[in-house]
Amino acid sequence: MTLNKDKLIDIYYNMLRIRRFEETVKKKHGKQIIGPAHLYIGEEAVATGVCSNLLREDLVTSTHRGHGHTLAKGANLRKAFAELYGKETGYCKGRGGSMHLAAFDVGMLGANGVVGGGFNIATGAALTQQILNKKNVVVCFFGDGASNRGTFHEAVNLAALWNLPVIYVCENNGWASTTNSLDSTAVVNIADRARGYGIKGITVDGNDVFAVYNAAQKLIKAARNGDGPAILEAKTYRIEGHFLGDPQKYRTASEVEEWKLNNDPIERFLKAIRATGEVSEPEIENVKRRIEDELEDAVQFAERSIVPTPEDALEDVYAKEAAR
Amino acid sequence: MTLNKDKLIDIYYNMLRIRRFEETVKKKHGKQIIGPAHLYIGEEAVATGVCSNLLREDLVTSTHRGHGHTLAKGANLRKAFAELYGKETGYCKGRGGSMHLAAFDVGMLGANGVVGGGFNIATGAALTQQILNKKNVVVCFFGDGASNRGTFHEAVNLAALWNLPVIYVCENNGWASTTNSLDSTAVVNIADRARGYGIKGITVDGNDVFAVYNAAQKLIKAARNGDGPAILEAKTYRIEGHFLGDPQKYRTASEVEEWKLNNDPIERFLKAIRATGEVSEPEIENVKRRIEDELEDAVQFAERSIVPTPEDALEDVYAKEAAR
Amino acid sequence: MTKVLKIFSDATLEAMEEEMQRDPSVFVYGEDIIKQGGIWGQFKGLHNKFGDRVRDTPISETALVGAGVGAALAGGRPVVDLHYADFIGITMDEILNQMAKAHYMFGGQGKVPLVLRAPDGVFPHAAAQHSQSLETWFVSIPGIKVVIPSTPENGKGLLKAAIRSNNPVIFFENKKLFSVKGLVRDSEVITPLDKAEIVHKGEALTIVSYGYFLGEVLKAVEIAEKKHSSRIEVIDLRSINPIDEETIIKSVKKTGKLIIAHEAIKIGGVGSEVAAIVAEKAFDYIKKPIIRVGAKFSPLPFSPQLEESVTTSSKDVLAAIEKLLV
Amino acid sequence: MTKVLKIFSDATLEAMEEEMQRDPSVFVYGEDIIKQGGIWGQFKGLHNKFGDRVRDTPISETALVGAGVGAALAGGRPVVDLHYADFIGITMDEILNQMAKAHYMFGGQGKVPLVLRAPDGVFPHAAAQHSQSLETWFVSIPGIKVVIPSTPENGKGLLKAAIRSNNPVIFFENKKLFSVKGLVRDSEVITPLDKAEIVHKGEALTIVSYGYFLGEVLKAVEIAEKKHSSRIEVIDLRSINPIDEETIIKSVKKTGKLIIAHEAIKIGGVGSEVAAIVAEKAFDYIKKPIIRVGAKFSPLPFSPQLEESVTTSSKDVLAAIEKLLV
Ligand SMILES: Cc1ncc(C[n+]2csc(CCOP(=O)(O)OP(=O)(O)O)c2C)c(N)n1
Ligand SMILES: Cc1ncc(C[n+]2csc(CCOP(=O)(O)OP(=O)(O)O)c2C)c(N)n1
Ligand SMILES: [Mg+2]
Ligand SMILES: [Mg+2]
Repeated sequence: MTLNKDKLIDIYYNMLRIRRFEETVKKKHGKQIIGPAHLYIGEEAVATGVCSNLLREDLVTSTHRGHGHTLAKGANLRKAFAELYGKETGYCKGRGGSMHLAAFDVGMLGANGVVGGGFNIATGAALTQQILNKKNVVVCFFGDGASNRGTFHEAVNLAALWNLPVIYVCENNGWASTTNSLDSTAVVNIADRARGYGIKGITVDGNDVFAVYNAAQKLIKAARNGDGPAILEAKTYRIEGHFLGDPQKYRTASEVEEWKLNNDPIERFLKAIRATGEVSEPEIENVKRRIEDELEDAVQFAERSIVPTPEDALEDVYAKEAAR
Repeated sequence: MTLNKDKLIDIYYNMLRIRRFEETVKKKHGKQIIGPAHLYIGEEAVATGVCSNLLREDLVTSTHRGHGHTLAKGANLRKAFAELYGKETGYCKGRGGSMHLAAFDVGMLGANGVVGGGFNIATGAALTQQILNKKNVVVCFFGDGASNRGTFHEAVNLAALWNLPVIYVCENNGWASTTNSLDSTAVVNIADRARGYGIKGITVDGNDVFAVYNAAQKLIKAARNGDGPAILEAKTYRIEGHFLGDPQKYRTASEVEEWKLNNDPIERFLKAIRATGEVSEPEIENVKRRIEDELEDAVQFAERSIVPTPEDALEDVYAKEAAR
Repeated sequence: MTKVLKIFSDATLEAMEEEMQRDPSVFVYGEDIIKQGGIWGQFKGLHNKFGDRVRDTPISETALVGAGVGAALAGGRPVVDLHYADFIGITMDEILNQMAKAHYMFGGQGKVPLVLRAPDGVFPHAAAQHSQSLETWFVSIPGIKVVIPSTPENGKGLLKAAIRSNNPVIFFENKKLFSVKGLVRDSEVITPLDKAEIVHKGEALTIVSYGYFLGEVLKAVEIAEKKHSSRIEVIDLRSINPIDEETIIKSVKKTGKLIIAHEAIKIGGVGSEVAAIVAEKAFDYIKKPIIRVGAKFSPLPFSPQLEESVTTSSKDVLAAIEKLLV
Repeated sequence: MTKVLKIFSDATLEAMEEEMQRDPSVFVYGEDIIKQGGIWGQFKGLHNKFGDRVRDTPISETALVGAGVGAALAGGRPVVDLHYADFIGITMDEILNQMAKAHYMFGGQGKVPLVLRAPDGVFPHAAAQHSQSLETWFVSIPGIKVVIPSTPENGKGLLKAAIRSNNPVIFFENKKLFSVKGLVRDSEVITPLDKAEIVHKGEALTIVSYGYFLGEVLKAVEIAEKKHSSRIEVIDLRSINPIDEETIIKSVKKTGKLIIAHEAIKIGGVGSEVAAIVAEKAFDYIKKPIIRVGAKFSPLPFSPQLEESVTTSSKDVLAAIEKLLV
């Protein structure tokens, strides 16, 4: 690991910010926050490790489990919270909610309620970069379950064929809702599917943020240099239920405990940086405090924001036509 | 090649029967036969090599280029011709025509106007074999172009996961309509995609009927024994245009000539069996005569058959409901 | 005839069990149906009873429907669970070009006895991609039958009839219906696939509806009948492909007034087809404009305040009744 | 204003060229559009002029439409050719859940200026999977615009307007239309995306139609007008999402009689929506049953004799006129 201190602090900040965001969502859920919510707890190293390599102009597409991607890409916490609260001040003016969170101001092109819905969108976004001669890279996050959608195949083939600057990042968290990855996917390492498209496929420990960071760095750099797409698979684990309220009959409590206790990506990161002493304890504490302040501010912002006006419900069904 | 004489004659009969059928279609097209017709000339070794390993109860799904598969599976020439003529005596009572030719009496579950439409149908047919404890195998023919449909991915993954008795046979004829295989498919050997599903993938010379036969035999046997699906890719070439009437602006005449003169699957077969003397010239001549007789009879049958009654057009929109 | 109170989810589970018991060629697969017995418990315990004939699948909707067609053509009787009907678009080509046409294109050589269970309708606060009623697309597709149960009893009866049918049947079951209670006959229940039912007799006005929304209609009718002391006829379509024209026309010839009400978006909805049928075939009997009630023309927003303003309910039905009963 | 005689295919090619010239963010891709310039020559020479902005694609329809959405969200203006609209079902989820909703779900953050060119209608003797008119599915989808040209001129004008629109537009162009000739204005042609056009003025009766089938309607009208010496008003919808209610209602208020005619299947067709609008909003002006003309409820058979019996034509329009003009 050859990251400088600022980068390390940044990574810690991003991982913990996601974790604390999700914990807050969990606390508020069923009360101020309603509707389906899929939490990212335990998977923070993936979004963080990948997005730490992206520029603001770079783009990402997300999944139904989109909070982590949104924050890692640098989204504003106020607007993110307000959206989950269904408020007019939210990123989507309360039209989207958790499953359709998007933050175009930082290049996050949207969570998606359709599993596998992001493959083609990311591919198209990369196509626009190519057509318009831009240097931006697109990252497409997807789950192990999503890897079995036909959209995966069509998108990756097209991107490979046209050499598009897009990295498909598989968050293989072992489960797709109640279904184990091995019961739905006829291959152990999803990144191995890259061979069917003549592109690179790399599988890494997704709870080791350094491993994710390094692999992503290599692939993103290559894509930016015109070397085309790749698949990066990060093996991780979903600590919470599939959605808030999931009875989780499909797995044992001990399976979850094992990951929680011995493989928490944030704890692993802390252990690693503490071992080298690169970041001091006060600096760590400082990050925590910053996040708590940011959170409290955001929650308050969301709570005192106004709800959308029912009469405006049909606004934005169509975009305004400019005289062009 | 360890095939006995009967089998060799059988193979010759099947390849030539397809060839002569197609030549007849070409002759009649625009006159007695109308509508889109995609000919199989030059690819006879694929359907023949594969179907020679199938039992009557085994099933196949086909493509828009379905005459060859239909005949190789043993379809009745009269009913096949009558269908292309749009007659009531045709396999589909004139409802289907070339693109929807089907011969359920010999397990041919239908040509398909939707490219890639057969993947899932074949997979489902194989599922029924497994659920009902039958020993039949299903073969799914598909083109290089079709290999880029999402249906390919979903079907093969499902078949691999459930260990279904289905062989996906790719007829890689280098072209999908006007588009070269290498301009649409991000991998050179489509069978290599098998790795993404943990199953076997074999690429063979599709104009060498022995190579096709042997590879198919192995895979079909394995599938019948419960060893699951596989992909067999046969590299071949489409001698005729994509459809009858194709201006063929996308390829050179010399490319076609080269294949026609030096790589005709029927000529190659004849050369091989003549070299060993296994089949005598009179036996070869006998096959030719049988086919000409069969053809003439079938054409006459088609020509004197009646056209469907317009009043019956809505028949078969729904199947009759039996009291069950 | 005894009747027992059951929730819709359990009634359809009985249908599955009875038909799987009766016919070994019936089997079912879908996403996440084993471990939690389906999102609404509609497959609870089925895997224990029937083992491999009940399967979890990958997230591969085109494969689920397409393989269903192949399985049916090869002699099976698959029941395919779509998880959410919101994603039925993924499978539209399989439905339109394979499932609906195979029997016809092949001149009757094969048949496609496939049932597609498709939970639809608003899932509160789940926003635009999980709250849709798309049944109108299927009115215009020849070769399929499309039913929409409204009660536990006809849910069971329609599902059993669908499984026994020799034709492909789409079974749209509203997400909010699974927990609805109703009396279900204890003996065999088979509900015909192509018949509407008059669920409430009347003379003043005809309301055509179907599915979960029928409950909203009946609520409005109760209030209106009291207020106007007149009787309103309510027809439960049950099938939208085919639509039972005879029952509708007979009713409007009697009442002379028509409302069609559904949870789906009003524009281009099933109500349009019903209105058009009546405007064509019973025009001379109609005394007032035909009113359609349905959701506004918008994707469903997340925020509850917006959600309520876009969706429709008994209030809108009542307003329509008021217009016609003045 | 000079006008030049052109075939539809060439007129739309001009639209492509002009818009690609005008705006470097416009690009186009589809199956087999480079080498033969598209099935009907509608992309002839475009690759030579614009190079990499004109691309052949794999046979991957979901990717084509889905990538179009992503390309548009990222600032591009893609025109996606669907090859045959018969396969639009493959892309229905991309259309419904991404293309139509992205702008709304994200609270207006992104827009989707995507044009989907979708050649539809009967392709003679190509049978059930290559001869469909599926436009009715798109009437009920909020967030998209859907236009259907009927002449070379409005083909060009609607395509240009579609490319300039900030909303996703589906452009259904009938396969038989590509070779149809018509006069096209020599100067800039822009046709509004949401306006119907009265193409023939009259008082005796209103006929609403659109697309290639408008030609069949005009044929019937010519015969009927001579015979009955009365004038028939013909409205070309041009857009089916939204439907220009105002123009229709104004016309039927004048004529009191309405026929809706299209090549698509009658049941559940666009005609149903138009009939329902009129039965709701102009009921008191209508003097006779509203008649819909469309294809029979069947997949298209291959055999020419059957094909003719299932499809509809000017003869059916004429029969409907006869019913209303007696
Ligand atoms: C096309 C589609 N099918 C099914 C669903 C229902 N569903 C939502 S999330 C999910 C599991 C997704 O698993 P995975 O891709 O591994 O992502 P994870 O939840 O593990 O992050 C399913 C089946 C859906 N939303 N979309
Ligand atoms: C889903 C779909 N997309 C496009 C088409 C149009 N089309 C018909 S055949 C064909 C090429 C198919 O190529 P391939 O699969 O290689 O088969 P081949 O014609 O070479 O036998 C295309 C694009 C179609 N019929 N279906
Ligand atoms: Mg997962
Ligand atoms: Mg090919």
